[in-house]
Amino acid sequence: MEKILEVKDLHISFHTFGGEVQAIRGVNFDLFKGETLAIVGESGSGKSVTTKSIMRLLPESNSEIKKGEILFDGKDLAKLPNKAMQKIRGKDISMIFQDPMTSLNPTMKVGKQIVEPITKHQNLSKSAARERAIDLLRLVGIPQPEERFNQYPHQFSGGMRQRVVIAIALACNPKVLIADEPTTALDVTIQAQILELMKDLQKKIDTSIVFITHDLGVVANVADRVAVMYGGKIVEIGTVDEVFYNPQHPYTWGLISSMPSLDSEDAELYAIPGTPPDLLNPPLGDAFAARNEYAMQIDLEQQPPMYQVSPTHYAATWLLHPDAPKVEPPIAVQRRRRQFPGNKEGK
Amino acid sequence: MVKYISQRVFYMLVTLILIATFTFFLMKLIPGTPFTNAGKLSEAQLTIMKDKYGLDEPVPVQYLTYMANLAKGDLGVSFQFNNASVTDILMDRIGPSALLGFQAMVFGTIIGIILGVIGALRQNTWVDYSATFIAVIGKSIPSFVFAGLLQYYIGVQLGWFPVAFWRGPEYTVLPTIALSMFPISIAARFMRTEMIEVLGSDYITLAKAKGASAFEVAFKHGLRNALIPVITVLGPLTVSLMTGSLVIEQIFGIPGLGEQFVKSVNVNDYPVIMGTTILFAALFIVVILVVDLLYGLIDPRIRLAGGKK
Amino acid sequence: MAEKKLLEIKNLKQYFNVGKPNEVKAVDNISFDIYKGETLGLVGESGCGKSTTGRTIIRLYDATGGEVLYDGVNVHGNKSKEELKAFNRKMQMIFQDPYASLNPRMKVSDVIAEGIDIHGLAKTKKERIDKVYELLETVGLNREHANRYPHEFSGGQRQRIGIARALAVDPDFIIADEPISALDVSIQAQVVNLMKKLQKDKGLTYLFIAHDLSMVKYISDRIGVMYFGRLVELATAEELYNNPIHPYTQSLLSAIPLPDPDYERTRVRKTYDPSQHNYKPDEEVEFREVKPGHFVMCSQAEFDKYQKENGNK
Amino acid sequence: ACNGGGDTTTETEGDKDTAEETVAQELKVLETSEIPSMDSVMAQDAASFTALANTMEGLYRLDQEQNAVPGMADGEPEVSEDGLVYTVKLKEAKWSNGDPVTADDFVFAWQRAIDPATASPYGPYMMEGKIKGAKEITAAAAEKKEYDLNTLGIKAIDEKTLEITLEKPVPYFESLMAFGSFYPQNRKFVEEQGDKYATSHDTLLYNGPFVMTNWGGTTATDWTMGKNAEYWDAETVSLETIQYNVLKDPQAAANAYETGEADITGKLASDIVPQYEGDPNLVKWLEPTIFWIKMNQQNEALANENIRRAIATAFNKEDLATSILNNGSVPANYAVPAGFVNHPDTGEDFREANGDLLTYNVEEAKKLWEQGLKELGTDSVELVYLGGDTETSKKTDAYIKDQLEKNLPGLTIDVQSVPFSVRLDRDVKMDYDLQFAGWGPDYQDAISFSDLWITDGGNNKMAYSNEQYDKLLEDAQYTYATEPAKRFEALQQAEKIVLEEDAALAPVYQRSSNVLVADKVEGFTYHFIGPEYSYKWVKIK
Amino acid sequence: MSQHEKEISKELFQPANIDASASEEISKPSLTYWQDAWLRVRKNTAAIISLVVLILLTILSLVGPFLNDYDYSTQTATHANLPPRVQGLEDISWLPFDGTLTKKNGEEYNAYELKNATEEYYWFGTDSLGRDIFTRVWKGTQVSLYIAVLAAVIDMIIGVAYGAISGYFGGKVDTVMQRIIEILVGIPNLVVVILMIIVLEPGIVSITIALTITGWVGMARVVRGQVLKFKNQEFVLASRTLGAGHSKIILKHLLPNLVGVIIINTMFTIPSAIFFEAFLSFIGLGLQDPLASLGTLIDSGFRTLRLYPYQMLFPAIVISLIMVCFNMIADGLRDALDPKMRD
Ligand SMILES: Nc1ncnc2c1ncn2[C@@H]1O[C@H](COP(=O)(O)OP(=O)(O)OP(=O)(O)O)[C@@H](O)[C@H]1O
Ligand SMILES: Nc1ncnc2c1ncn2[C@@H]1O[C@H](COP(=O)(O)OP(=O)(O)OP(=O)(O)O)[C@@H](O)[C@H]1O
Ligand SMILES: [Mg+2]
Ligand SMILES: [Mg+2]
Repeated sequence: MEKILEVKDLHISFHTFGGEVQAIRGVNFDLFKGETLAIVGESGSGKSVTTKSIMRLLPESNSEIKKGEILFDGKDLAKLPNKAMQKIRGKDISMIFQDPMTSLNPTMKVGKQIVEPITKHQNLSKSAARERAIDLLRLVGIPQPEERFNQYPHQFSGGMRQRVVIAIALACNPKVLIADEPTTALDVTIQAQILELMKDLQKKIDTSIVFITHDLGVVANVADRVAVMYGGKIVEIGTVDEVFYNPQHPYTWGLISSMPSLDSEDAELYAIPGTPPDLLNPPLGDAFAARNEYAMQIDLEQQPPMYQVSPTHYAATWLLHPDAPKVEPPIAVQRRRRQFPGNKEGK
Repeated sequence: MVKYISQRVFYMLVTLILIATFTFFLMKLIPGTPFTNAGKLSEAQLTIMKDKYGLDEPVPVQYLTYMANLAKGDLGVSFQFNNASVTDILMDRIGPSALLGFQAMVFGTIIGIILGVIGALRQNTWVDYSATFIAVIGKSIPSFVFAGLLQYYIGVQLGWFPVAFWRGPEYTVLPTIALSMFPISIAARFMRTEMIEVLGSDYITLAKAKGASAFEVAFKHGLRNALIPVITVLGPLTVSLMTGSLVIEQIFGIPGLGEQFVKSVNVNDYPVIMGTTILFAALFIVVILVVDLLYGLIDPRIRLAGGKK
Repeated sequence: MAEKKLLEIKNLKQYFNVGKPNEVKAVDNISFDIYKGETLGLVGESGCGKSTTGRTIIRLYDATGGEVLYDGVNVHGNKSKEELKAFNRKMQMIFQDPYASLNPRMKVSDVIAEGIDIHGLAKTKKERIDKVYELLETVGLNREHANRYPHEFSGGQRQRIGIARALAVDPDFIIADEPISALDVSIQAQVVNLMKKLQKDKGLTYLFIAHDLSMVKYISDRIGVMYFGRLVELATAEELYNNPIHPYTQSLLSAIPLPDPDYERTRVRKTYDPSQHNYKPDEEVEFREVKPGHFVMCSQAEFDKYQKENGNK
Repeated sequence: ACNGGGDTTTETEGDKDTAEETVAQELKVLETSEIPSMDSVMAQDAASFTALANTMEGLYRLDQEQNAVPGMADGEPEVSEDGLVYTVKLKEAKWSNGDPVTADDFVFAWQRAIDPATASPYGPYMMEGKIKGAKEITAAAAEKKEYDLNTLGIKAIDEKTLEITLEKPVPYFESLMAFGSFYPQNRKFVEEQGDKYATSHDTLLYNGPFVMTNWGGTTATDWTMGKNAEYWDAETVSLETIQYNVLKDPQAAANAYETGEADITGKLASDIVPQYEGDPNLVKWLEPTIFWIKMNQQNEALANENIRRAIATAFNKEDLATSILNNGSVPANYAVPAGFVNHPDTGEDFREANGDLLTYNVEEAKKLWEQGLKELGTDSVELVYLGGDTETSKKTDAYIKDQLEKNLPGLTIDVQSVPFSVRLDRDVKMDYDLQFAGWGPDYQDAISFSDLWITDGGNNKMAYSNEQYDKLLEDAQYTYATEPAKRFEALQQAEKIVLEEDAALAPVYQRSSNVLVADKVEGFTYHFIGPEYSYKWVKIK
Repeated sequence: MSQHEKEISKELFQPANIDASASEEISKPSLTYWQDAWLRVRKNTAAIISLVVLILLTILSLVGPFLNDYDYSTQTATHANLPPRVQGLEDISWLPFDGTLTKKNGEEYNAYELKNATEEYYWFGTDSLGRDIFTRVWKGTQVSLYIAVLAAVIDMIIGVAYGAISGYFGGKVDTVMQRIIEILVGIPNLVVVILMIIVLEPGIVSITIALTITGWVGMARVVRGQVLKFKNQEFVLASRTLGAGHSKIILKHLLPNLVGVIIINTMFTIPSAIFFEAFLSFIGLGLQDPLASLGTLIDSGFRTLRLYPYQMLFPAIVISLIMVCFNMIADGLRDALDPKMRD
């Protein structure tokens, strides 16, 4: 499979009143052509920062890419000058944000907002751009696109606005589409429509999607591969089946166990105790150690390396060290493991 | 919409009547007569004159007479201007004041907005600080000082613009600039605050994600949104600018209302005081209404909802 | 389940901007009961009137019509200050947004003690702070947190502070308006567990508003489904999930994604179009009990059909 | 010798012929006020009277030396023995529309001025006590009784002869007749125009040196005058046009002058004058306007003569005039201005004989003060000092307060700066202890100042009363009405009483006027009373 | 990676027995809201410099009048209108402290020699009554600072209360209260002020009253708008469900959250108030001579700007400095008090 985007050892810090916030502390992942990579993780774990850094949309005043490369099309986006970056934004890589209510300019007609990236990046005449925008509106399933073209965002419902945002993102057939919690603000029914739409469009234009969410249900629905982030790092990455049915990292375990399933019984839900690490003073060892009931001495002292579980599955936990004691994961995880094809066959 | 506006107009009328009433009685409490040479006149002559202008009636009767005439659109005649109709005086004088105020407002707003936007884009840099500095100075030093300096340095020393009088567009340049210092500073300060807020919003990030440059984003997407709160502040200010500034008008020899009004109060020219007050108040209320309607123009969300929420 | 009705909501109506062109019938004639000690879940799409229902019940809005009986007494009738205060103690609310629901300018101890102060529940300063400590511990926080400000807390912690604030006046009934939807999955569990524990310990009754259906099912005894200001279906949680009758409920359930890739690959979504009912203008559409304890908003014809289907089962 | 008229064809030629006149006879003048009225009957202020004086003419006109010389009057009038009846012949003069100026035009205007229906604000004031019947008409009207305008002492004997009857002899008759309130008005034209009369340049008729060629009405801030071809003395007039602009800010006026926007500024504020110190274009003259401190004798302390005298002599007027005002004003030690009226026989100035009456003398003042305090049985006095709200007045007030408090131990002065209308009101109510006020005359006679202090006089308002003073004024007005020298001396005597004997008033300074006049302007004429300037004799070099 | 593994000793793989609840602890030191705000302000160099300058100005306004041999009210008529002259600086010709003036024809002359005052050193020159401007400026600064504080207080008390009540109760109350504001704005200030001259003694009390009448209107408007925005926030609703009374909600919940806007708006009121005072003094309602404020000093200095520019220059510099400082501090405070709540 063709790699379209490579993030290598990315470190990003924010300079704040309190000091340096090490928001991203060594993130590595690849994105393949045509796939959907979901990034899940707790709030503040660095999902948005990672993706924004790809778009170079972090606030210039206080953010700094300390280290690492973001390779796209043979270019390192981390070091690209602003002008060149503007040519990539919206054309090769585009983005959808969480809140459709706030991501459209309330005082600009919807049509104009879609036309903007088209005229910006493609040499189209005004009328051609308009045609293209109407096509896009039709494509994302907005009825009577000609009329809607001249309306303002407030005349659209939330779901329709998110479709417009998607239309904007797709305007130039981007190679990479980054969706930062595109459905979190939406109702389940509308969420379902949007997810279907995105999957549909992905097939049509064969783009790669980075999909951020913290809803594991959504991940299960859309993702080919899943990356789990915690404390500014990716702690586990693998195919959707590997992560859901054979998770390795205790944080992933906690995440999966805390979801009630529609058929689960009234037993108390598993809750990950405590609060996320303070990235102003990141812990010495494993960031999750303080909340990890399986923590070992070494977790407090050294950061675990990425262990390979399968050719596509990696996890950063000392539990995978050969010397580590074998631990029983939570019940919910055990139940899932039974479903995992690899486990059924036996290792 | 029609209902909304007509309701507003009704309120406006009530407010106007109240303003007129209060002003009338307060004004009558000021000692003295409207006759500039009253000190020299004999009792008999004062009696004749008061009689002629109805000033010998009890104040409530005078008030009722005035209001009745007002209802007919008759603002009475001026004392200091030898019985010239107040309506004519106001019509004559409002023109230059309004034009000047309007120009100052437009010029000031544009400059102020540019300063504000630049300040917001370059937040906490020396550019921002300089913009703030200019804004603060514009607010801290009264406009007549600028007027005096402009007249001397630009008008007399450099001779770029005429020093005074009211004869054509070039004559409006200096007073406009002097008068615009205040709107500049207000617009700049508010714009900066609003723009910072707007620049942090999602749709701005999305606009950037489309590949637009920072300035493009600020002016194409940010401006209109940031303008809405700025208008609230600038609206009432427009009225006070358009109704004339005493000192600016004096310095530049502009036949405006501001200067006229002060004089009227000093010489107890009751009809002119009342007429001007009513005109000011009406303008003020109308501008507030216009501002509300302007919101709709700038903010489509309000347009359809039909006025203020 | 205790069968004592704690709360009866009868034909509750809440309209906004009455008489203006932009009139909204946010809650339109809904009736249901809440039994003592149970959790009633309320779900529905955004803007369907869930929050308004909750807020009208607790009298944040004056109802346009209908009544809310608490222990048989109408909450919305004319009340003296004292009576109102008494209600305020019995009924409390937990809010959706953990950021907006705590005053950023108040210390946590003051946030929590607000109810104690208003109702004079502590006689001395010491008693007051002891109560605060106790409440903090009840919701799983530390004493040291009392002197801090909300912005120092994470979302989950804030939501727990919100719960402690509600508990401070010893209420019997709590309306939780989407208490978890702004939280992280891992933290949602903390809050839900806490709420369940408190219910067990203190015999609380909940009205639990949410749109995350899996959590609602987990916590609720019964669930009501709202659609455009109206309650369209009400049944026990199990019954509703296993046997949704109203087409809107069916579509809602079919849209929930589960954290199970295998299931997701096969899930089929149903869509709902209100016109599919084909109601005739004179048809009376009302809330009818299709099965014992299972109510559906339907016309007589639909009612007959539903009954048949369920009878057959 | 400009004859005006002529066809258009010859006009260009004519211009060439008069090539001697290379400079355009155009003048740009700044005014500090709009013209509140161009109706001579309704006018009551300097701006109006100035505009009127340049476009109209009464029986007399003020000339370049401040003398009243015949205008519409043809030669000197015939005066009756008792000095009460004047018979005046009129010149062959024309209105600007070609109508002749007739005696009836005077009768019409004067009757209009006194007519209660007109409610002229100044006409009755100027006529009462001077023109026969004026007081009676007003009094009757005030009591809502019948009155007859024909009882006013003016009659047209024939088209060109006017008979004026006075109430008492008026030695300053000529000067009075030069005043705007006594100008003629064309009966036919005014009646035709009705309410429209004098509302713009084309609802006016003129009989003076200039006509308004553009005036938009009372609120206009610029206007132009052109030469009046019908004026009887048109050959004296050089200026073709005068362009007026109103500029109220003094510094702005100076600026406009410097950029050539104006050839003549209005009167400069005292702050501006020092800028032009030594500038040959700064024209400076002493006005007959005096500023003084009125002392209200209703106040117990001020009823004491020693106290009053102490106050009147305890501040340094010299320093005030030279260092603080610094605009050419001079310290005043008198109650009738210098350079205003002369002795009818000797021709010497009123001041020559009377000299300085209340001069600055701290030592003496301190002594008087102590004595006064002793008489009052107190060691401190607090006085309310009513002042104006103009910058100059405030400066003066601050200075006087400082001086008085410093020099007169135990004196506290509470300065209250109030707007003019408030001060006037408090003056009438005598609600003050000390009041800084000024006075300018309406006609050129010392009595214009002297009759202020008659017991219960309309302008007294400080409870000053001295029988002897009243007697002297009575004499001056009636007994010596036809004996100018005695009358003059009586007034001088009266001044001595009010200042030297009674120290009823504390004179401060006599104001100077300052105007910038461009080099090229020749024959600039200012006046002491009525109009401020005349342009009849102005010529551009 | 494999090499790395071998170096780790086995003991390290013992369970660490984490106390999960310990991680609830907040590592940051416990800061009160204001401490936190202060920390933020402190990082804002401009605000800190301004604060220092403002404190210096305040101190100067108190001690300034005693720094030289003159006092603010002594008139020396013969020393009227002397230009600035400072010991030691008088020989530095490019500084405006050499005691010389320039005539209109460009000729320079030493005013001190001309007026026989070579012994005197008026640092900022003298005014037209021969009073020392240096001491007058600092006296005036006292008054203007007082006016600034007064205006701020009036704004905060009346304006805030009015706006808060109007916005909070809304509906008819709001309609009536807004109409009252319109009427207040509509009645000409000048008429009211002249009436006050008749009724009141001039002085600080009158200034206070005059400012009280309309000085707060702008603030009331802004506060009302903000209250409308805040009153439906969830934390306010929460307080209502607890049974909190209106006054408690306004005082404890709404107002503390408006601090930022209130501060910024106050900065707009202050200069207007300072010049309103000058206007009042000018027409006779405000300060009586020899007292002065920066506003009146500028006012009268302006009249002789061409001839004696220094008479306006010094008070103008001081007032600008004060305003710039106030604004910088306000900006700093606002930023510090309104942390973007979510970061
Ligand atoms: N502009 C900024 N200034 C300072 N710190 C920032 C900034 N943006 C993000 N951070 C910090 O970076 C860290 C990662 O934030 P990020 O927004 O990537 O989280 P996230 O995983 O997207 O969370 P969420 O699920 O809430 O969106 C957080 O600790 C956050 O406080
Ligand atoms: N104060 C109000 N004034 C006018 N309309 C209102 C008001 N409050 C709510 N509404 C309207 O009432 C309807 C129901 O709103 P409500 O907040 O109850 O919905 P909800 O089900 O809680 O939605 P969400 O899931 O988004 O919280 C919406 O259309 C909303 O716009
Ligand atoms: Mg994020
Ligand atoms: Mg809601």
